[in-house]
Parts: sequence; structure tokens; C-alpha cells
Amino acid sequence: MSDFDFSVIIENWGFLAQGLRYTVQVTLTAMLGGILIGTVLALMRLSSIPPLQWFAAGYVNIFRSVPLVQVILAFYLILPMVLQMITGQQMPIGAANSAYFTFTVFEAAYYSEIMRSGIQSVPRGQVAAGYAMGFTYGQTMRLVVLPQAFRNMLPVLLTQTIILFQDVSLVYAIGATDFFGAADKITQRDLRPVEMYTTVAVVYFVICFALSRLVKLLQSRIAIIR
Amino acid sequence: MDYHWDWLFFFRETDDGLKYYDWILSGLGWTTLVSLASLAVALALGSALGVMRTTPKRWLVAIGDAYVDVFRNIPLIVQLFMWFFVVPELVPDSIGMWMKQDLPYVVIAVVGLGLYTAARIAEQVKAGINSLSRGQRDAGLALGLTEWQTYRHVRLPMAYRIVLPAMTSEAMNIFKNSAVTYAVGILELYFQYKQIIEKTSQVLEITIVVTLAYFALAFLMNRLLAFVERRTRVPGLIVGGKGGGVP
Amino acid sequence: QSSGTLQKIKDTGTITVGHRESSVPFSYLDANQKPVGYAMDLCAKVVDAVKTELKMPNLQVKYQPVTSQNRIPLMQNGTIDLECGSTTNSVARQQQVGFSVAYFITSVRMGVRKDSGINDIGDLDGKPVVTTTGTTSDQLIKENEKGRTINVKNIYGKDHADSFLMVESGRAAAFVMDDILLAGLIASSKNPSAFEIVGPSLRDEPYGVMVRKDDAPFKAIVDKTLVGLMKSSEAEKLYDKWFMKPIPPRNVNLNFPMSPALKAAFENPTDKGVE
Amino acid sequence: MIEIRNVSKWYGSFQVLTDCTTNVKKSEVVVVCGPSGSGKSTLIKCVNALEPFQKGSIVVNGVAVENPKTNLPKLRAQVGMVFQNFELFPHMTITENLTIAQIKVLGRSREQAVDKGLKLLDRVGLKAQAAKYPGQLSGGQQQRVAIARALAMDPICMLFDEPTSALDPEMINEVLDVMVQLAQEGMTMMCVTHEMGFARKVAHRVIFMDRGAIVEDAPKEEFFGQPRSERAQNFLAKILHH
Amino acid sequence: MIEIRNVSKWYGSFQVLTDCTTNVKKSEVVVVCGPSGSGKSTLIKCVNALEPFQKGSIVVNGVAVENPKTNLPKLRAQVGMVFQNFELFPHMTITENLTIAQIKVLGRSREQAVDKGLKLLDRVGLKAQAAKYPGQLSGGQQQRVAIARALAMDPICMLFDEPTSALDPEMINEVLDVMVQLAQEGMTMMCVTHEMGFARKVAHRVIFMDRGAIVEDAPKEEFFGQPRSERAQNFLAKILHH
Ligand SMILES: Nc1ncnc2c1ncn2[C@@H]1O[C@H](COP(=O)(O)OP(=O)(O)OP(=O)(O)O)[C@@H](O)[C@H]1O
Ligand SMILES: Nc1ncnc2c1ncn2[C@@H]1O[C@H](COP(=O)(O)OP(=O)(O)OP(=O)(O)O)[C@@H](O)[C@H]1O
Ligand SMILES: [Mg+2]
Ligand SMILES: [Mg+2]
Repeated sequence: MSDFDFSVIIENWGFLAQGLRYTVQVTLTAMLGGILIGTVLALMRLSSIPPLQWFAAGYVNIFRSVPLVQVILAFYLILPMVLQMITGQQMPIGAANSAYFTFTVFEAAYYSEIMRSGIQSVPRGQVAAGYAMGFTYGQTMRLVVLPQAFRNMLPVLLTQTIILFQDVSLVYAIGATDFFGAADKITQRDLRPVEMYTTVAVVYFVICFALSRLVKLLQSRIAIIR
Repeated sequence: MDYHWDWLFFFRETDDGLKYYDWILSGLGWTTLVSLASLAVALALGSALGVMRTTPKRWLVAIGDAYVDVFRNIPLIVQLFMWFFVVPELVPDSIGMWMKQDLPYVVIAVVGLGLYTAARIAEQVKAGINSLSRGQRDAGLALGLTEWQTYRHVRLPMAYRIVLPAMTSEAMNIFKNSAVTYAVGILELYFQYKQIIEKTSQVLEITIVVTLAYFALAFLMNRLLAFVERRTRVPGLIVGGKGGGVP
Repeated sequence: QSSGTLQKIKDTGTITVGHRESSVPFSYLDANQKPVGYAMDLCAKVVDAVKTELKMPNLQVKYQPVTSQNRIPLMQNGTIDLECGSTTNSVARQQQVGFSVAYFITSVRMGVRKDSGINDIGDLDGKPVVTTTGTTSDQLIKENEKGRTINVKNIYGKDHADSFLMVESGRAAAFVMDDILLAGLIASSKNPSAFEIVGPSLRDEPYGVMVRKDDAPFKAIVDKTLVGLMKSSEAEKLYDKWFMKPIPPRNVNLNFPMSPALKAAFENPTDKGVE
Repeated sequence: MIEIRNVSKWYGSFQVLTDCTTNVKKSEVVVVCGPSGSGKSTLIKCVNALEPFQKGSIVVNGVAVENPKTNLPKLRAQVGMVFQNFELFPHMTITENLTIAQIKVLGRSREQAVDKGLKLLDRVGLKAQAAKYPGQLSGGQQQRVAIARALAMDPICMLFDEPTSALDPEMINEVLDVMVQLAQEGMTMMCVTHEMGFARKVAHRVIFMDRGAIVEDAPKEEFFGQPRSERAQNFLAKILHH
Repeated sequence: MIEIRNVSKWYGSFQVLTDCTTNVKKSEVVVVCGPSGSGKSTLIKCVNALEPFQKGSIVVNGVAVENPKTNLPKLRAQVGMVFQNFELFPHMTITENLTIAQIKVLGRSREQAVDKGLKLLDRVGLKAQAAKYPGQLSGGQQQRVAIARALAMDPICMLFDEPTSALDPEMINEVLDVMVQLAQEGMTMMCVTHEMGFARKVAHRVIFMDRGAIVEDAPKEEFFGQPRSERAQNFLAKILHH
């Protein structure tokens, strides 16, 4: 094992980089979409209308109880069928595109829980103060509660994003080529697993570590306002 | 879609004389074993690390921080691969040989998954301890309790209560994460899932059954910890969450 | 839905070929991430035949990577029309999909380190034996022990590279797997001369091109094309190109001469599945 | 200006307010006091419909707040409210705190709003802090900003809920001074507080609540001279003694 | 009993305590007051080494707290401390709160500890609440439990850090009454508070702090009669006025 053969990394760097780009794209899409949908779900869960509460609670609990791999696979297989039922023609959407959708929908469940505790971390008095100024519900949420909830939860949101970034590797189940998938495919073909896994570990570590430092930085930034 | 449904295949015999549902049950057993054992490792180590990171001792904090940085920022499957293939080559030959030939694979799986999850538990335990007012520690010390006793009797009991909801998610996650241990040769549920797909190609039936099995495990864990949460709830005290928020 | 696939290809103007990404040398990605391989070459001929049949010279060909887990559902839900990889034609799978005549016959054998002294299944007694998820080597060993009592410790790698690494690093004494896969792994390894393939064939398995179930017209075109290639020795030339010569991307040579079983299969093409 | 008529309110089966009736006239200053949990905050929050109530009626400036057709945001914009914990918006600067509702609710232009905000900030002696965030001010300063924020909406009356009880002893007077000035200028005020010095100085009437009911509602002189109910006597004795 | 000699303390480059010197004799009651942030809490926490300090020395009952060899848990067990926010342990019943340190620190048997705890609980008028949790008591009750908890360790002196400032006005006296009684029984006490009524009644000396320094340290009569420093005069005027 002392004879590391890193030529395989160099030869296939283009493929790896392409995979990394896909990983980043899925992460960003799922983060933005997930936070958006998650916030709506959190508001539904905290609303006083029971059907909305039930829907949001069901959504969150179901997605949080099922392994992501299974969801990825199921969506990949089932989504085209649903589309076919709606449009009446076969519409294979492709592994890469399916992942964007699946991750957004799945992560929304996690982001929603984070946003919910963020909203709850804003003192009740802030809501009362918003209403007392004459704000409507929407204005109170948009101008008063959500900006604070978002700031309070920014570190946690980012931490979840780090997890998401790592979880994108699960798209191997449907054969899409993310960073991990690219590494895996090259490993299967060229048989340099130790070198490849070491490289993968280093790349993930560097990116995630940088992100987690960003979390720390943000934490101290936010501390000034409080 | 011309899929050939066949729910009865679960009761058909496999080539090793068992039935397919036996495979699933055995996989379920391994999944539960690996998950619970890893959870135990993660709780013990994670709590220790979480406590270390809240002490006034700089070097303890540094060790705890470094641990979390490393183990949280590398995907689990890569970590397991490292434990399985790379670590035995880095230690002296005799130990390496022992790791390869005598050490049961399930130990590697439990250590790998446990150490990975410990980083997350450590974060939560730290957050829980830090969410207590500093006065709680001061009050413990002022009564003459030692630093360790204030952790043991005052700070940790409350910290656990506060982070129990977050830990519940982690405990549910561990079942899902345990699926990755098939990569180090554990014959758990996900392994059997792949195995059965290869054998029978009844992809949809088995996917549905296995998904439900994971769901059931996570759900059981959720109920169990909800029960613990209820049992340990302190009368008269509102811990986070509930009650706040939007009208 | 018997005339399904041809009709669908005609309607959409495209044919989607499912391929693997690391099944050397059948269907894998070359240095430019293009799917290449023995099965891909065969399928190209099939596609040509479809073009002629439908009189659509400008038929669009799309490539869709598949895995061993999703290839069957993707065939069934219409994502792919043709799968060219290394899929064993088995009776169980025939419940779900159809197969062309066999274009390759693989034998399950043992990959070992040359210095291990293992030559036959008898030598495996008490030793750890690795295989990849999906194959039950102990069962095959039991079936072939011929009166001897052999106890092996079964271990599993998550994929072929992992399993091979177990033999390479000394965790396992032998890797029980399709001989062609073993040949590919050994050729790609850092030190090919340290490994060898030994022992009798524990089982022969035919590889076939996967098509939709009960789609006779389409299967007919596929079979006709493949049989034509086999009879005209063109298949043999392709075999030579991928199994006896250096192949991309790293120019390794598998040096895997045609087995008698495959020769027989070329003589008398069949789509019979293995039990 | 504020008419509270037979208001009752329940949380589930627990009755928080029992048949409360009172009346605040224009330019009147009414102080509400009573033991903790007696429903003072709840009553005052009912006035601008921050809390719903199940029985009775509250009419503010001719508008019934419990009427489902009432435009609550509009009504609330006319009623200034100051909270115990200030409840400034921590993610906005002081200027933004003072202008956001003027712009979003009253539809004023940014210049108008800033102009008005700075004038009021000056009035409470904090013009220099306009660009800071609430977290950078002391409690007394924050509470003065909160008063300015309410005044920026040109309210027709002001509600205060224990505006000084979260403050350090030294800062209480900063805030009370601003409130005394407001009262003297003729602002209609309803004020929950235990600062009897303030009540003595500017209140016209004192309301004493106990267990959700208004037990005493008397002119200041009468209340401090000789409260009718024993409960109020006890209470006064307790909070004045130390 | 408590000797504070030239104590200085820094947080990084910010000096919180500047050369503080004072002395509390046995059975003496000393009240510490001063504006917010002046270092009162810090000073009192230095006495039982909850805060380390960089210069000077504090000797409690003959033991120097800054000495690394000092057995701090043992020292702290002899010094009772009561905090602004009570700091009862929320997950323990009142009885457990009162007994845990007796058992774990003093090594008393459970029966002894419970016995002692109940006696003290009775003394502060809360025997009936023994089985409840802190969250089920009012603030005043919680603070009385906190005092009982400190007394259970048989301390030789007591430190109080604004024991009434988190309480509702009505409950302040419940707690002050217990403290007055303690003082009259001859307990040595060092007490940060703004309750000048309490100071007038039982303090022997009043210390006034400003910006980390002890500005005045005078017998009660002198301090209330005529504080020497202008800062103390201002402060007194402000907190006595309302
Ligand atoms: N959301 C709620 N659910 C149930 N009960 C409530 C709720 N909010 C308040 N209460 C109860 O209603 C009663 C009146 O509360 P309120 O806050 O109006 O009292 P208060 O007089 O303002 O007391 P304080 O002086 O402590 O502020 C209290 O007994 C309180 O426990
Ligand atoms: N951990 C810390 N780091 C930096 N500065 C601190 C820290 N703790 C306290 N301080 C500062 O030390 C000074 C004294 O604080 P201290 O709590 O002793 O004041 P205090 O007189 O008790 O005030 P209060 O009446 O508000 O309780 C304050 O300016 C405070 O901001
Ligand atoms: Mg109130
Ligand atoms: Mg203090």
C-alpha cells in the first residue's frame, strides 16, 4: 500500500471536477428550494389551522423517517410514471434532474424543522409588537419574525447544508454522477480504491471544513447584533 | 408499465434453504444490532467530547473541536472505508493482520458509525450545556460541588433534557446511516435488499418492504424517545419549543 | 403492448440505450466519459438495424447510465429501450424483462494471489472467501464440493473493487466471481502478475441484451442482428478487439481467449436463461 | 376614547378576565395595578385585540375591536403600545425600528418617516444613537426608543405594560420622565405599572385588579387615600413598605 | 471573616475590578450597591472563587481563596451564596435541591440531610412544597428555597447577589423578611442589593462601587446621611426618588 499511484486522480480530474460541479449544483438548489419550502411548511405547522398543521407534520415526519437512498430511488422510478399519468406520454426525466427535485423535497422536511425552532426562538413579544404597530400577519412574519428566525438559525441551516452536501453522494443509487459517484466509477474501472478514497476524503474535508468555519464566523457576527 | 408483481416471492425458498423473508428478518436483526451498538458508542463518546468542549481547559476544548471537525466533515462511507482498508495498513503489521483476520467486521462497522455519530452528539451535548445559564454551574460550585459533580448532577441532566428532541432525530438517523455499513460487509437490511434485487429482480416489492421496515425502526425509536421525554419532563418547567412562537 | 418499443422509437424519433459505467470491457466510460465496450459495439449494430427497419437514418440515439439496481425498473418504465452491459439472463429476471441471445458466457471461478497456493475449491477449507453482493459463493462451493466437506467463511465486498482489495490486502483468500470480471480486475491492478484465476467453473452464466418483456418484434430485430454478427465472424473480431488487445483508457490487455462455451454459443445462439 | 364593557376571557376553562368594565376618556391617564397574574397584561392587550376575548365589547375611538369586520391593523396603528421587554426589533437599527411601520403601514415616504423618527428620537434624548442596533443600547435607552417608535405612528392613545419593571433601578427614571411629559401634554394613556410615584404624579384614575376582575376603579386621590377593598389595601401596603 | 485586599481583575484588557479592599467581620452585614456594570457581582463572586482574579488576595476564614492549593469545594461549602435568578436545579424536587450538596459534599446521610432540609424549609415557611419542583413555585418562594439551600450547608457567612431584583414587587418582602431575620440572628452577610429599606434596617456598613472601584465604604448612618462622593449622592438620589 506504500506505492500510492495518484496518476489515476490526475488522469481523471476532469471527470471528478464535473462530478463536483454537479454535487455543488444539487446542494445549492436543494438548499435554496428546501429553505423556501421548509419555511412555508414551518409556518403551516405553527399556524392555528389544523389541516395545515397535519399536512406539515405528516410531511416532515414521513420524510425524516425514510432513508434518503430509498427516497431517491423511489422518486426516480415513480416520478416518470406520475408525469406519464398527467401528460399521457412517457417522460423519462433522467437521473440528474430527478435528483434536483428529490433533494429539494426531502431537505425541505429538515429545513422546516430548523425554521420552526428558529421561529419559536423569536420571543412571543416580538409578534405582539409587530401586530401592535399595525402590521398584518404577512408583514409581521416577513419583516419581524422570519429575518430574526433566519439569523438565529443560520449556523444550523449551514450545518444541515454540510450534511446535504455529503448526502448528495447517495445519488449513486440512481447512477447520476456526482463527485463521489465519479470517484466510485473510476475506482471500479481503474481499480485504485485507496488512492481514490483518500482523495475523496481530503476534498470533502476541505470543503466541509471551510463551510463549518464559515458557520463559526457567522455565529460571532450575529452575536454582535444581539 | 408492464411490471410483474409477485408479493409471494417473500415466501419462496432461496438457494441456501431459507426463505426470502428470513433474509429480511436477519437483515433487520443486524441493522438493529449495529444501530443500537453504534448509538451506545456515540452517546458515550459524544457526551464525553461535548463535556470536554465546555470545560475551561483550552486543550480539552481543542481536542474536542478537532475531533468534531474531522469526523463531521468526511462522509460516513469514506470513513468506513478508511477504517476497513486504510487503518490496518497504517498500524504495525501484527495488529494490522489481527484487524484483518480476527476482528469481526461488525466491530469495525460499530466503531465507524459510532465515531461518526459521536461528532454529532458532541455538538448537541455542547449546545445543551451551553444553553443552561452560567448561574447553574456557579450555583453548583457555590454549594461546594466539584466541577465534575456539577456536570454529573446539575448540568448534564438538564442538558440532555433540552437536547432530547435533537437527539431523537439523530437516533432515528442512525438506522438510516447503518445502511452504509453494508460497505464493510455487514449483512444488514440494505445488503439483503441489494442481494434480493440481484436474485429476484422484484425491485418494487422489496423496495416497498424495506422502506417500510426502515420507517418502522425509525418510528419505534421516535416513540421510545418520546416516552423517555415524557418520563423525564420536569413538572412546571417549559423546556424550549412548545408554547412559544406564532399565534 | 407487443409492438411497443418500435412504435415508441418511431413516435419519439429517439432510441435510448442503457449502459453501465464501469463494466469492463462490456460497457464502461472511456477517458472522455463516453460509453464504450464490447456490448456497446454490439448494440451499435442493433441500433443500425433499427434505423434500417424503421427507415429512419437520422434516428437520435440517447445514452442513459444504469446500475444493477435500477436497470430493470428503467426498462419497464420506458426510460431505456435497450440495455447493453453485463446482465445475466436468468429465469428469475425473465419474469420482468426479455433477453436477446447470449453474446457472452461467463464462468464463476476463483481469483487468488499466486503465492497463496490455492488451486482448487478443496484448498479453501477454513479460509475467508469474498464475493460481491448478489452472488452466493458458499452455495456454489457447496454445489461443487463433490463429496468433500468444505467450510468457508463468507465475506462480502460492496462492489468488485472492494472485493478485489480484500484479496489484495489479505483479508480474503479468494474472490469467487465471474471469470471475465476477475480478469479485468487483475489486469487493472497494480501488479497483475501477482494474481491468477484458478479452479473449475462453478457455474456458467449467459449475458444478454435486455429488452422489454413480450416485445417479440423488437427482440426479433435484436436477435437477428446479433446472430448475424456471430455467423459472419464479425462478433469474433469485436471479441478480439475488446478481450485480446489493449483497451482504453489505460491500454490494459485482458488477454482473455474465447472460452469453448462461448464458441458453442456463437455456433448455436440461444436466449435460454440460467436457473 | 376607550370603552371596556363587560369583557370576559377564558383560556380553555380558566377564566382570566371576569366582567371587566371601565372607560378611559380623551386625555385621561389611567394606571392599572394589581398582583401578578391578576390579568392586567391580558386586559390591556385586549384593547388593541392582541388577545381575543369571548364576551363583552371594547370600543376604541368608536370602533368595536371584537367586530370581525374591523380592520385590526388600521386600528392597532392608531393605538401605541409599549411592552415590558421593549420588544424593539433587534435586527434593525434604531432608525429602521422607528420608520418601518410608518412606511409599511401608514405609507409614508422614507424621508418623511426618517424625519419624524429623528424628531421623536431627539425628544427622548437619543438622537445620537440613531444608527445603532437595539442590542447596543442600555435598557432605559431601549425603552425610550420603544416609546418613540409608538409615537411615530401618531397614535390617539398609548398603552403601557409595566414599562419599567425590566429596568435597572437607575434607569427607571429616564423612562418615567418621558412618560410624565407625555401625560402632561395630554396624551390618553392606559398604563400597567407598580410605580406608585408615577401614579401619584400624573394618573387621573387608578384601577386595581385581582383574579381577573376590576376590584377598584377610583380617582387617584381616593385610591391612595383610602382604598375600599381589603385586597387593595394589603397590596398597597406591600408594595409601598420597602 | 472576609478580607478583600487590593483585588484587581481583568477580562482581557478590560479592567472589571480596580484595587478593591474591604473587610467583613463576623456577624457583620455589609450591603454593596452601585450602578449596573460597576462590578458588584464580580466582586462578590471573587469571594468564593467563582471568578478568578489576577491581583490581590481574598482571605475567607483564614484561607486565601486565590491560593492554588486551597480546597475550593470545601471553602465554597462554607460560604452560602444566593443568586439573582435563584438558580435552583430545575430537574430536582425542592427536597433534592436542599439535600444534594449535603450528601455529596458534606457526606451526610440521606436521613440527616432530609431532616435538616425540611427544618430549614419550615423556617422559610415552605414545608408544604417539599415535593414540588422549582418550576411549580413562585419567584419569591423559589428565592426562599435558594436561601434555605445555602443555609443547609451550615455556612459561616452568606453572599447575596441582588436576591430580590428578579421578583414581582409583591414577593420582594417575603424574601427580605427572611434575610432580615438571618441578619438579626447574627449571620455574617455580604449583600448586593438596591433595597435601601433593607440596608437601613439591618446593614452595618454600605459599600458603593463605581466602574470597578470601591468609591465609598462607610457605616450605614454615614452613608445615608451624607455620602462623600458626588457619584454616590447622584445614585442615591436616583434610586430613592421614585
Ligand atoms: N397563553 C396562556 N394560556 C393559559 N393561561 C395564560 C396564558 N397567558 C396568561 N395566562 C394566565 O392568565 C392570567 C393573567 O395573566 P396576565 O399576564 O394578564 O397577568 P398580569 O396581571 O399581567 O401579571 P404580571 O404582573 O405577572 O405581568 C395568569 O394567571 C396567567 O397564568
Ligand atoms: N465574561 C465577561 N467577559 C467580559 N466582560 C465581562 C464578563 N462578565 C462581566 N463583564 C463586564 O464586567 C463588568 C462588571 O460586571 P458585573 O456583572 O460584576 O456588574 P454588576 O455591578 O453586578 O452589574 P449588574 O447590576 O448589572 O448586575 C461589566 O461591565 C460587564 O460588562
Ligand atoms: Mg403582565
Ligand atoms: Mg450583577
